[in-house]
Order: sequence, then structure tokens, then C-alpha cells
Amino acid sequence: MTDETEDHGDEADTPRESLFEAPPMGEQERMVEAVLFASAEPVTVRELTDRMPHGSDPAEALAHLRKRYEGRGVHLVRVGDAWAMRTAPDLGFLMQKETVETRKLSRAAIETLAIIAYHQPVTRAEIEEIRGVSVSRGTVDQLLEMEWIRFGRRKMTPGRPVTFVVTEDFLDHFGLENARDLPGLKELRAAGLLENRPPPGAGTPGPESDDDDEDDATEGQSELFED
Amino acid sequence: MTDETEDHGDEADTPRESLFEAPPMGEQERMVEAVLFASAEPVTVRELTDRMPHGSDPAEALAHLRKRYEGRGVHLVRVGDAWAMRTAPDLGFLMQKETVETRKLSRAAIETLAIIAYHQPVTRAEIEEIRGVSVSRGTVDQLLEMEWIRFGRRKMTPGRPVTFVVTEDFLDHFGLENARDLPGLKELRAAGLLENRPPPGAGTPGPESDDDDEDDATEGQSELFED
Amino acid sequence: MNDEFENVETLSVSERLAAEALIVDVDGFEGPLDLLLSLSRTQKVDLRKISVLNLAQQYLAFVEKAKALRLELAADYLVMAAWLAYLKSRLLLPPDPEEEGPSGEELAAHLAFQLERLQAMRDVAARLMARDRLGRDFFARGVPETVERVRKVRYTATLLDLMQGYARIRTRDEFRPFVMDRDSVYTMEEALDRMKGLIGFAGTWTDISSYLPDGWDSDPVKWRSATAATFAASLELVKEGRAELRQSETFAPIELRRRKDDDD
Repeated sequence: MTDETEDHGDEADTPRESLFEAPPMGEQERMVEAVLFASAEPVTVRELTDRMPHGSDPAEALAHLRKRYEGRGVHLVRVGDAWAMRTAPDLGFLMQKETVETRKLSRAAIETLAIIAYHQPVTRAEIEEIRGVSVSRGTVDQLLEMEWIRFGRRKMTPGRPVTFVVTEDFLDHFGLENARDLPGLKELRAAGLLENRPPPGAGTPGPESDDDDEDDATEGQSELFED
Repeated sequence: MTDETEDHGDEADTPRESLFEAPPMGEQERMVEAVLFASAEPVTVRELTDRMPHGSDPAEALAHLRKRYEGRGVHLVRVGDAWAMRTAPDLGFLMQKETVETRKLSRAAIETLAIIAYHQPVTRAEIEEIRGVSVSRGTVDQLLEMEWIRFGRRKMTPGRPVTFVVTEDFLDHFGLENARDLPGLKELRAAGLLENRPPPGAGTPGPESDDDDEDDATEGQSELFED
Repeated sequence: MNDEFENVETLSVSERLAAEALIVDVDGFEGPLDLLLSLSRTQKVDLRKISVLNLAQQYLAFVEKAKALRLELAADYLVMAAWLAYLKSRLLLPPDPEEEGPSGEELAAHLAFQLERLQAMRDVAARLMARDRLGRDFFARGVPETVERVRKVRYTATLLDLMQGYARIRTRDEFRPFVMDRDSVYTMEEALDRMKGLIGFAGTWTDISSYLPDGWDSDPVKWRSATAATFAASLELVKEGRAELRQSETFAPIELRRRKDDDD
């Protein structure tokens, strides 16, 4: 690098008769600093020579300036034949303004996630059957992106559909050791979680009525988790 | 139930930030340097605080940095509430390539701008009274478009006329820290030339004389000019 | 203005040139106050010591000259002229104690103030414009790095949400809207269809239980449904006048036959 710089310096040194004395090196350094700062593009030594007063030695000024900015928040960097000022790479994070917005997961996503957790490995068709509505691509994508679900083994059924399973991240987030730790319907009811009556017409009446299916559900779940 | 859920989330967030100590001042200085260097627009202390690690003191870092750049080819300048890096004015001759052709302002526009700067917040009627001619819409529009002036608070006088004030862009353009630094401002004040003197015998006393809202109306002005 | 020129045709060339110069002058001024300020400079004194009386006379002379050249001055110039004529008279005449309103001196002082203030604004405007200016004398960063605004959305859900979601789906399954389980139900419509096909052959009394479809007599649930449907269908056929029903005694088999006159 330094060698090349000096090569360029040669160009600048080529004797040009000058009526004026070159400004002191400190001044030249300031000039180079200002030009590099204000320029929209990297500046070559040749360009610097053209811009600065006769007899200036921008290559030397650059070397001084480079040293001066060592370890600072801004660096002097070489871009091809030219020089530019850039913010120090380790401070790149300051150039990003991150706003984190916490949003509740949508109902569709929660339900889909719950079905995957309780029934994994489960295919999309199975999820749809359980939810009674089709599962939008966006919902699954979102859960995949959040890394709460991932693809599991393909089912050995016609079409060999992909399955979904929950991830370690999912277990971490929900403080579970294992998807099998998820409470069954009976426990949910015991915990009073089913008392939340949905509005009439939503198709989910009170919890009192049917106990048979509850066991079924739990059974199905453990069955699924056994393999 | 939802509340509990959210509380849960908060608990997870709060202690995390305070776990980190603010970076050392030297590091903070580098950060401020990088941010100001990278930005063409002035950056407020508030914005710096938002972008820097928790517990940082950008105001102090700015003070250090300002000193560091004293006499260099690039300066740290204050523009209203914000800070910016600007090349030293004595090196402007090197930057012909970067020179931006500013739109030529008419004499009317220049005078109007000066009146707004020195008399702000000022109404159109007051500008007209000072210039002795009506202010064309185009003149004000041009200044608004350049973002050198903006609307201020309405005057608490009959009709509640809008006022004009100068902007931070104006300060930035003319290298002013704030409107108090306007050239000759003190002398003009001392000479009473910034007073809003109603013509004698106008019958109606000027807005200053007996209005309860007077403080409100002139607050901005006194704020700017009182020290 | 052009009309005016036609009127001045009789003037000498030099007069016309003078007139044109005056037009240019008037046009060059931004109103009477600007003209007054310009005239006041001819007094070559500090604006604070200016003689407003002299200034008024200068202005009035200017307006007279314009009139002599038949130049049309804008209305505000004439208003100013009238006002200055009034001011002049107030300044020249001894103050009349009867007269209300501000004195000539007060009016003159205000005019002087206005002129001084306008001049002051012009001066500072010039100083302002002469300052080092961004993009001309000093410069901002040439390659600003834009601050990337990364908006991260973090979705959250709790175990409770998850369990409730699951419970919601499961209970929705259990309590789905009631639909009859059709498997073991034989409807009257089905029975009617079947019997309409068979009745043509029933010229003699036949037990209606023989009309039960195949395989519906073993399962008691199915048998019950089929029997009820067949009976209801039989009643329907009687009502339509296509068949007759009879039962010899209570709990005896119910028999059905085609009505004799139902030939076709």
C-alpha cells in the first residue's frame, strides 16, 4: 500500500515550476482532509495534485492524514487508485437505526403453531383438517422464519407430503423441555383455560359437554409423539 | 390474562439493557465521530443518544471531539440543537467541484429572508410594513421551498395570523449556531430597529402594548434574542 | 405605459430619454418607501439625522416631474405623495392645539424610523448573504452514509396463547354445529322412492315390513329408522290415493296394497 502511495507521489513530484511556495505540510494535510471529506467519490492523488496549490505533495499529506485517523471513528481508505474517508467498519452498527416492534402473533399463526406442537410431525393437509380452514402460506412462512417450526420427515403416504415439527427455539421460547410437556385438554380445562367462552356463533360452545373426545385428543397426541 | 402475558415479556426486556455498561469515553467519541462524519445533515444529541449504546453521553463526547477537530480541515459545528461536520471555510477554494449552485434569490427574497431571520416570529403584514411593499406569494413560497423558512406559531393578535421563522437548514447554510448569532443582531436591537413600532396615530395600539397574550406572541423572539 | 408614450410624441428626444430614465427608475424601486430611502441618500447624512421635511419635498418634486412628463405613477406612489404633502404642511405650520392625532414631528419620526429600519434590514441581508455558506464556502459530507432504518418486528406468543389456541380448535371440533349422522338413518324420501317403485306389483295385501330395504333389519337402530320411514312413506302413498292400508288388530302387521282404481 505504502509503496503504491509513493509511486503516485512520484507523479506529484515531477518537477513543475512553481512561482509560489507550497503550503506547509500541516496545511496540505488539512486540504486533503477537507477534499476527501467533501468529495462524493474517492479522490486520486493526481486529482489532489490538480486541486491543491502548486508544489503540494498530497501523497505525503495522505500518509500523515492516514496516521492521524488511525483508530478513530473514521478511516482513510484506499479505493483502487483513489482515497476516501469511511466510517470505521466496527461502527457500522451505528449506521443502522433498529426499531424493534413487538407484535402479538396472529390467531391463525398461534393455532397453526399449536397444532404443529400437539400433533407433530404434521402435514399441511392435517393442519387444515384440524383447524377446519386452509392454512395460508404466509402463516407457515412466518413460523418458519421465526424458527419456531421446521420441516420434519416426509410422511410415508401418497404424495409423500412434507411435515412440520417444532424447533428447539420454540421449546426455548415457551419454556418447554419437550413438546410432550404440553398439557392435554383435560389439564387445560383444569387450569381454567377453556372457560374463555368465544362469542356465540363462533362454533365453540362451553366446555362442559363432552368428555369423550378429550381423551381421544390426548391419546392421539401421545401416539404422535411416541415415534 | 393478556396483561400477565405482557408483563412477562417486559420482565425479559428490562434487565437486559442495564446489564451493559456504557463504552469508555474514547469509544463514545469514535462513535459520535463516525455518525457525524457519515451524515450530511446535522445530527441532534437526542438522535446520537438513540443510536449509541445505552448509558452513553454524546454531549461530553461531542465536546471532546470538537476540540480534536479544532484547526483541522474539517470542523465540528453546532447548528441549532444539532451537530455536523463541515469543511473549514478557508478551504472552500479547493472544492469548486463540489460547489452547489444555489438558486439566485431576488432582492425581495433576500430582504424578506433577512426580515424573517431578524424579526422572527414575524407575520406577512409585518414584513410588508417593514419593506413598504406587499410580499409576493412567490417570494415566500421560494423561501419555504428552500426550507430556509417555515411557519411558526400563530400570533395571538386579532385574526391569529401565521408567522414565519427561519429553519435549521437556514442556520446550517449560513454557518450559524443559532439565530442569536445573526450578524449585527445586537446592534440592531440596541438601536431599537427590531421593535415593532406602530405608526403614530394608528389609533389601535400595537399588539405588544396591551395584549395579555403578548408573552406568547413574542416568546420565540425573546427566546432567540434575549441573550 | 405604452399609451403614455404615444402622448409624449410631441416631446423632444432628450425629454423622452429623460422620461424613459424616470420610468426605469420608478420601475426599479420597490414601492414609495424604497424610493424615499433612495432619495434620502442624496442628503448624505446619517439616516437618523435626515430631514424628513426635505425628503418630503424631494419626493413631491419627483412626483411633480413624473406628472409633467405625463407618466402614470402607481397608486401607492400617489398615496405617499398625498401623505407627504400633508406631513409637510403639519411640519411647516405651527401646531394647532385643537387638532387631534399625532404631531407632524411624531409622523416624521416614524417615517425616519421606517427608513432606518429598512436600510438596516438591507445591510444585514447583505452581511448574511456574504457569510461563508454551505455548498459554496464550506461543505457537508460528500458521500453521506444513509442511516438504514431496520424495522424489526418481533412476534411474541406465550405458552398460554398456544394452549388456548389449541383448546379453541379442539373444542371447536367437539362442538361443531349439529349435523345428523346420516349413516343409520333411512329417510322417508328414500322409503317413498323405494315403495313407489315396488307398489305396482302389490296388488294384494302385503306386510309393509317386507318393503324394508336390504340390510336394514339386522341392526336395531337401522331397523327402527327404516321401519319408521317406510310407515311414513306408506301413509304418504295413502294420502296420495295410490294405496290402501289395513291392520286387523292392535300390534298386528300393517298391510298395504295398491288401490284398485289406480291402474296407470
